[in-house]
Amino acid sequence: MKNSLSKIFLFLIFTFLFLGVYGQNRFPKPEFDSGYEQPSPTKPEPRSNAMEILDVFVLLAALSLSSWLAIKKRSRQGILWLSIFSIIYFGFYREGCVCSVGAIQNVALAFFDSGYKISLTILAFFLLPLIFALFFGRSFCAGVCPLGAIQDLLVINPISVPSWIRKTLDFVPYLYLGFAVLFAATGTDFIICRYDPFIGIFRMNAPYIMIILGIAFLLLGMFFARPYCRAFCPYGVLLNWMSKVSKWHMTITPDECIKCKLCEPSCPFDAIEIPIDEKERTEDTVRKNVRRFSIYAILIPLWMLAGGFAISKAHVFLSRANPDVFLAELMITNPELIDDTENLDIQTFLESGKTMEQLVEEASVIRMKFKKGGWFLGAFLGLVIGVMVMNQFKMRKQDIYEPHKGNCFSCARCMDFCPVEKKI
Amino acid sequence: MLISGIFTLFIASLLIFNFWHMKKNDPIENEIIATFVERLASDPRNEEIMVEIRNLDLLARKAYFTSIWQVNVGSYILLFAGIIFALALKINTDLRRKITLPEGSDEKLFPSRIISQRWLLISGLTIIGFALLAGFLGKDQLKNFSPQHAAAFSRDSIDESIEVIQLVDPEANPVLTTDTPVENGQAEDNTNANEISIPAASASSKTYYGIEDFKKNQNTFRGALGHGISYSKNIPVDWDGASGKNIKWKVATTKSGFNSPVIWEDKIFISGGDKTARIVSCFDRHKGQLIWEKEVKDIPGSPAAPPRTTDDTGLAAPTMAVDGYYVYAIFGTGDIIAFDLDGNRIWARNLGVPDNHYGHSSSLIVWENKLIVQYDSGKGGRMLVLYTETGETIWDIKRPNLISWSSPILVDDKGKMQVVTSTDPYVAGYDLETGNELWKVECMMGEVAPSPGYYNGLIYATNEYAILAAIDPAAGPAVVWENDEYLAEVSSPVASDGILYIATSYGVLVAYDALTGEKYWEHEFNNGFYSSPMVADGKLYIIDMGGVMHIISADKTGNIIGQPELGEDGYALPAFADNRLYFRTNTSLYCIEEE
Amino acid sequence: MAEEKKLNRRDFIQNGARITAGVSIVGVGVVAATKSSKDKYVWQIDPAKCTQCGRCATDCVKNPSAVKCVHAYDVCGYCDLCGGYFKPGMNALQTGAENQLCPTAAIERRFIEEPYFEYIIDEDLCIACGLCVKGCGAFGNGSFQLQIRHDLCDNCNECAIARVCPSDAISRIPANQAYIIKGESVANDES
Amino acid sequence: MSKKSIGILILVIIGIIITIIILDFLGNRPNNRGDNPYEYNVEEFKAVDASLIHYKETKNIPLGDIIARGMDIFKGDIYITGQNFLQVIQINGVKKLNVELEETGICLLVKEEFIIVGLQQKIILFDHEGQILNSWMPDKETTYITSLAMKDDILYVADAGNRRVLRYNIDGTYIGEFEGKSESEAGHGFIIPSPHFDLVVNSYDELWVVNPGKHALENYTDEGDLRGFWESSSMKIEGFTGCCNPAEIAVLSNGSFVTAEKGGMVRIKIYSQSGQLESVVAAPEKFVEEGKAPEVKVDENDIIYALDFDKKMIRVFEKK
Repeated sequence: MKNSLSKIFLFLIFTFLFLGVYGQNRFPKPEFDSGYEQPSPTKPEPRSNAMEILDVFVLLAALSLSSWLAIKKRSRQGILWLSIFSIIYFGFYREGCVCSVGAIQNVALAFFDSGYKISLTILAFFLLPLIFALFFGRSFCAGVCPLGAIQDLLVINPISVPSWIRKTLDFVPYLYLGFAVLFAATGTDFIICRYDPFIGIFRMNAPYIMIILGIAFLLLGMFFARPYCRAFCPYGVLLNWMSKVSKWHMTITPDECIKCKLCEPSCPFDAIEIPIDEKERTEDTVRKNVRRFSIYAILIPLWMLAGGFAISKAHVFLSRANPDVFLAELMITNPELIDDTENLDIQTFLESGKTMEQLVEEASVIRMKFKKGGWFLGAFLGLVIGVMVMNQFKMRKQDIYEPHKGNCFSCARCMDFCPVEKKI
Repeated sequence: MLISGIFTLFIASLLIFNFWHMKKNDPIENEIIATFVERLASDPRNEEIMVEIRNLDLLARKAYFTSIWQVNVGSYILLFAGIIFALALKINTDLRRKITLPEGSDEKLFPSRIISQRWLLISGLTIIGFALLAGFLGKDQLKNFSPQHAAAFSRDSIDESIEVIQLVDPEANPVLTTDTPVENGQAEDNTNANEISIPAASASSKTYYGIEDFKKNQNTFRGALGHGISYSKNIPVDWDGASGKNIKWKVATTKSGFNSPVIWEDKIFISGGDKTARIVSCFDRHKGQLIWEKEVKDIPGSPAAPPRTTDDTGLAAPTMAVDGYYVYAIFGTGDIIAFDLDGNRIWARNLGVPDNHYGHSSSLIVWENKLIVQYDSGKGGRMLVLYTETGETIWDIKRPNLISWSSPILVDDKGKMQVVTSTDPYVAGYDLETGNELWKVECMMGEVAPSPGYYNGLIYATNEYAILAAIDPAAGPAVVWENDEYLAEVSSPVASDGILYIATSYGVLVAYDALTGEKYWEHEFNNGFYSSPMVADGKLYIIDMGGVMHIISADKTGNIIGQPELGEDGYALPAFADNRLYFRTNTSLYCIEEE
Repeated sequence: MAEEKKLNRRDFIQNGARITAGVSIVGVGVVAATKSSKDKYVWQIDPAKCTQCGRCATDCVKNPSAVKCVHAYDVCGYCDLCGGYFKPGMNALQTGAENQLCPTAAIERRFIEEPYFEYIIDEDLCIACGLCVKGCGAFGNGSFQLQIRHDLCDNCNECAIARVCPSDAISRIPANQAYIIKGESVANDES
Repeated sequence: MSKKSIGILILVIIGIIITIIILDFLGNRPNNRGDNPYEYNVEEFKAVDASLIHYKETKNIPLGDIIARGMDIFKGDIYITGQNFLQVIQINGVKKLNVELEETGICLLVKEEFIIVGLQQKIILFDHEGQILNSWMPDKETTYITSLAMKDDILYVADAGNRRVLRYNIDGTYIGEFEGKSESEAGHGFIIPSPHFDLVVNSYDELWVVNPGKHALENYTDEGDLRGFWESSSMKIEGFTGCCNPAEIAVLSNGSFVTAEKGGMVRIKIYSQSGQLESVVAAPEKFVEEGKAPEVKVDENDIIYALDFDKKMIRVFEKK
């Protein structure tokens, strides 16, 4: 990654300067008597812009279809076929890139780096699923996202995990999202793309360590359904927010719930909210919970402050993820490495003509960004923890079976289990 | 199902084996070939070895590309097998599954929520704990970096026995220019070419303006001789940008710049610049009309693409100088240019693109026929004096100091002018006529931006991480007193009526006795100071980074007289004139006059 | 009655939240759109900065790498003794394997006329190790150079070799000028 | 499978995932990466036997900001030309003369009566005060002048752009030119893959021209007939390597050649008139890796001056 990514235009200037200096290399060629004609290097074209637009349209169509299948048609079968299509198109054909999940980083970088230009295709991939989630729930996860789809197909023997594990795991995506944005915004790394477990499978080509990662995730997914989506996916966090307030979310039953309990085991993701046992809602618990709720609500700012303080304190440590910072520190702490001719990074730096002062200066700037970013990240994580803890004591009435609007992937499995027919 | 499962496993293990194999079989890593090559080297005519090598090499290459092919085919088969396996598994489990009534979760809602809450708390606290731990363990090694350190990183090991000879331009041999540059004709296209051929060192018949004229006009950075004192009277103390109170006129500037306006009689000058162009503008001081504006271009040696600068320096940071005949401007590109007061270009040249990671910011100062340019850059210290009529070099010295951002001041030493500069690592005085170093004191370090101050024979120099030193050049030179309580980072010291004022980048303004260093008072403000203070009309004027002008009585009491603001960011110094105050912000030039 | 009111209140809150969410998406979209560009960007190596560290061969997600050696014929001196073709200290100026620098024999040496030879890269065999580029740069005119071939490149969101490139030579450039070929770009820039 | 075994399996897999991510992250840090398996290694050829080195570096004159291209030594003064200037520097570093040029000077030749500067496509004569005496341009647009030499009143100009040596009178009249081609096998003409094409006249009034594409030094008559040559092609210290070496030459008073090479191994060596390596002036370790060939000149006392473009200084080598 490094900082170079953003410096397209500067780079053009550099090229120009370079050619100015080495222009002498463009020297009259030999005059050939044998009629030899000089070939010119071939330049295979990159994928055309029109094809990029096609991708956006396919995404739009798949999203619409998925929403329609989940909400109107109520067809698990349809969603299954759509997800197979998505695996083939977005997965194997497009090789998992461009993808909405990774687009978060491009958007973050575009916000923080004035030199970086985000392409409209990536922006569309970032925004469209969110807009659909706002209206129809997470139809993107249902059958459009190739990462979700490949895991969804391999749900073999899902086990139901205790809710405390689930609730705790719910926090991980926030962490992942927070760090992904911090690293992207500081121009350090695109960790979402780097550790995308399935991209190696879609490309059928990757460092073998990454292929093992992908297989590990798939194996895990046989028992703990959709592990990446539920415990890691940073984009899922955004979709979750949008979906929570979605206008027309899918329902388990086409009509009135008769609380037959049949749908309860149908959801491999434990996303069905079951009615609360009214017996548990004694006046005493309600009072207790209200008290706790308010205490934890008051504690939220404290969480934010503590989080911000802690993470910004850790900025020195975190910023070492940045190659420039790492290199600068490495050379300060281990000056003897200069003589290590095998260390390419250091040797290349020494040959680049850049002075150590410049490197340290740049590294300090990046480090400061981490310090500032650390406050935001910590405050964000603190807020998330605070709200999550507080929400444990939310006393919402729940008397029917319905999907949790945030966590439901709209995969439509539960519908098949519902005995109720739609009234005409 | 079982079959497909085993098959998948088999292919997967084959693939992993192949990966491992490929690592080993790298075509050039083949040791057998290497030994053969060695043998060949000792026996270059041996055909047999050659054939052997060629065969082996061919084999190795074949093996390499086959294994790549195997990986590709293997992954397709694996994928296919995986799909079959998944399908088989799916069908298998689906067949076995019967619709059952749920056994009913044994989880109780509220108790389980308490557990969740506990675990969330634990994970939250763990993260905070880890972060704090990392924070306390992580030592910021970047802070350990020092210039001495940097020396270790320069790869040139210099052989002690080699004598290094530095190039010098002797004053005895003024630099000659021949007629050759006229051939390409760019250098002096719209000049008044009549006076150019006067040799630099010879005196001109022109009478130059002196100190009394400079006191009337704020003609350079920080006023006459750069001492930070204005002799104008009746300066406004109250205005308000939002309501327009006491704003006599306001005019938009074409390009931004951090330089301060300079004044000559009825005219006020500013420069500005960005990547696309650099300009010098002249306004009517009374009405605020633009009189002329010239682009700085067509200068031989000027870089096509300006060097990179930071946003808080830019390409037009140095303040111009005006001597009553001409106005001089220098830019971050190394271009230096002179116009007459009507906007005719007199001369221009490029001093070499400065190697400066923020951008060149040392301001110009002028005395009689000499224009002083402090030109320290990443390549080392340099100072030159140009002949004001033609821009030719009178003297040009390389100095053993590091890059700086401070500006030179002039000091009248018993009728002889001295140039005083503050750089890392020393403060030094130079003979304006010859460039000879008269004295120097090593007391500065770091990135020196504050210019020296002067009062009653004492030179004041300061920089953050160094010290505040009062230097008496006549006594040796000697440091008369020093202090390190408050050090300025950018803002320059100013001394007037026996009081020295220092403004820090973290918002402290402090006054000392100029002769003894005894502290009179200090004020702490919310915003820090990059701009320098100036004393005018018995009051100290200084603008902070938030755009608030602090007006403080320039005496031992330090009473705050007013804190007016324009509501716009500005870092430049104000220019003072009788009854008036001129102020430049990022976008506009203001004239302030009390009704 | 009370029940209905409660329901209305819930609806109201839901609507409010939905509008907030919608506005924030649109907001993010609009701000990002101001920083967007219609052009597609692709990764490319700047030959001026490339130091042939060999990581293009080992770190590309493709195997063999999507980076290939490209011959900028404009710069080539058509030498008999080609620093990019022959091993340092080669035995003889012959095409035998013992003399070739390229580990996969991806360079073809073709006689044109005395004393000139043409060198052609077989990209199917090239693994982007950069040996020939280094050799040509050190002992020749530097007409060999590494370039990312866009028919092979997946154009990853984060280029794996850009991340590890020690000289920061890889950056995104507009797709309509997807190659930086020595010699040629001079002509382009000057025109 | 029981719930318990599934649970264990899950934990194992999670362990694998975390290990992989950490391994991958750490494996890519600059202090943790393996060597380049494809390293281009010429170290063994760079090493020079110390007994061969007969010279030591005695003086350095850093040039600072100016970009020099050509140099000559005359009566103890150093004449340099480059980006828009011609300067004369005394050996103690004091500048004697500075003349601005309209373009970059590439090569120069100093004689008793005048200074000749070669721009890319122009030859200018100055007097020792810096006044222009005469100037002229060769006929072709592709001209690229790289070197000048004089014998009696004839000026030889190396035109790398057209692979030819031009002959002029000192007043600028064109006398003739030659490309080194002939019917015989040796006369293959000058092969100049990059703009390095040097020529000298030695103390026996012989004109020697470098044929860099052949790693050869060739001796020509005034009319351009090849009289003799030697070539030495090897990566080892005895020979020249790469596409265009030796890039710069000079002659000692006894007729031996001082040669400078560019590229992967920058080195300065001395060859006898017949092409035998006599000694080494400076080994590759003294220069920047993959640097430009230093311009070499010799003064009356056989002291060797090298204009090192990469380190931007004039380096003086004297016999040990």
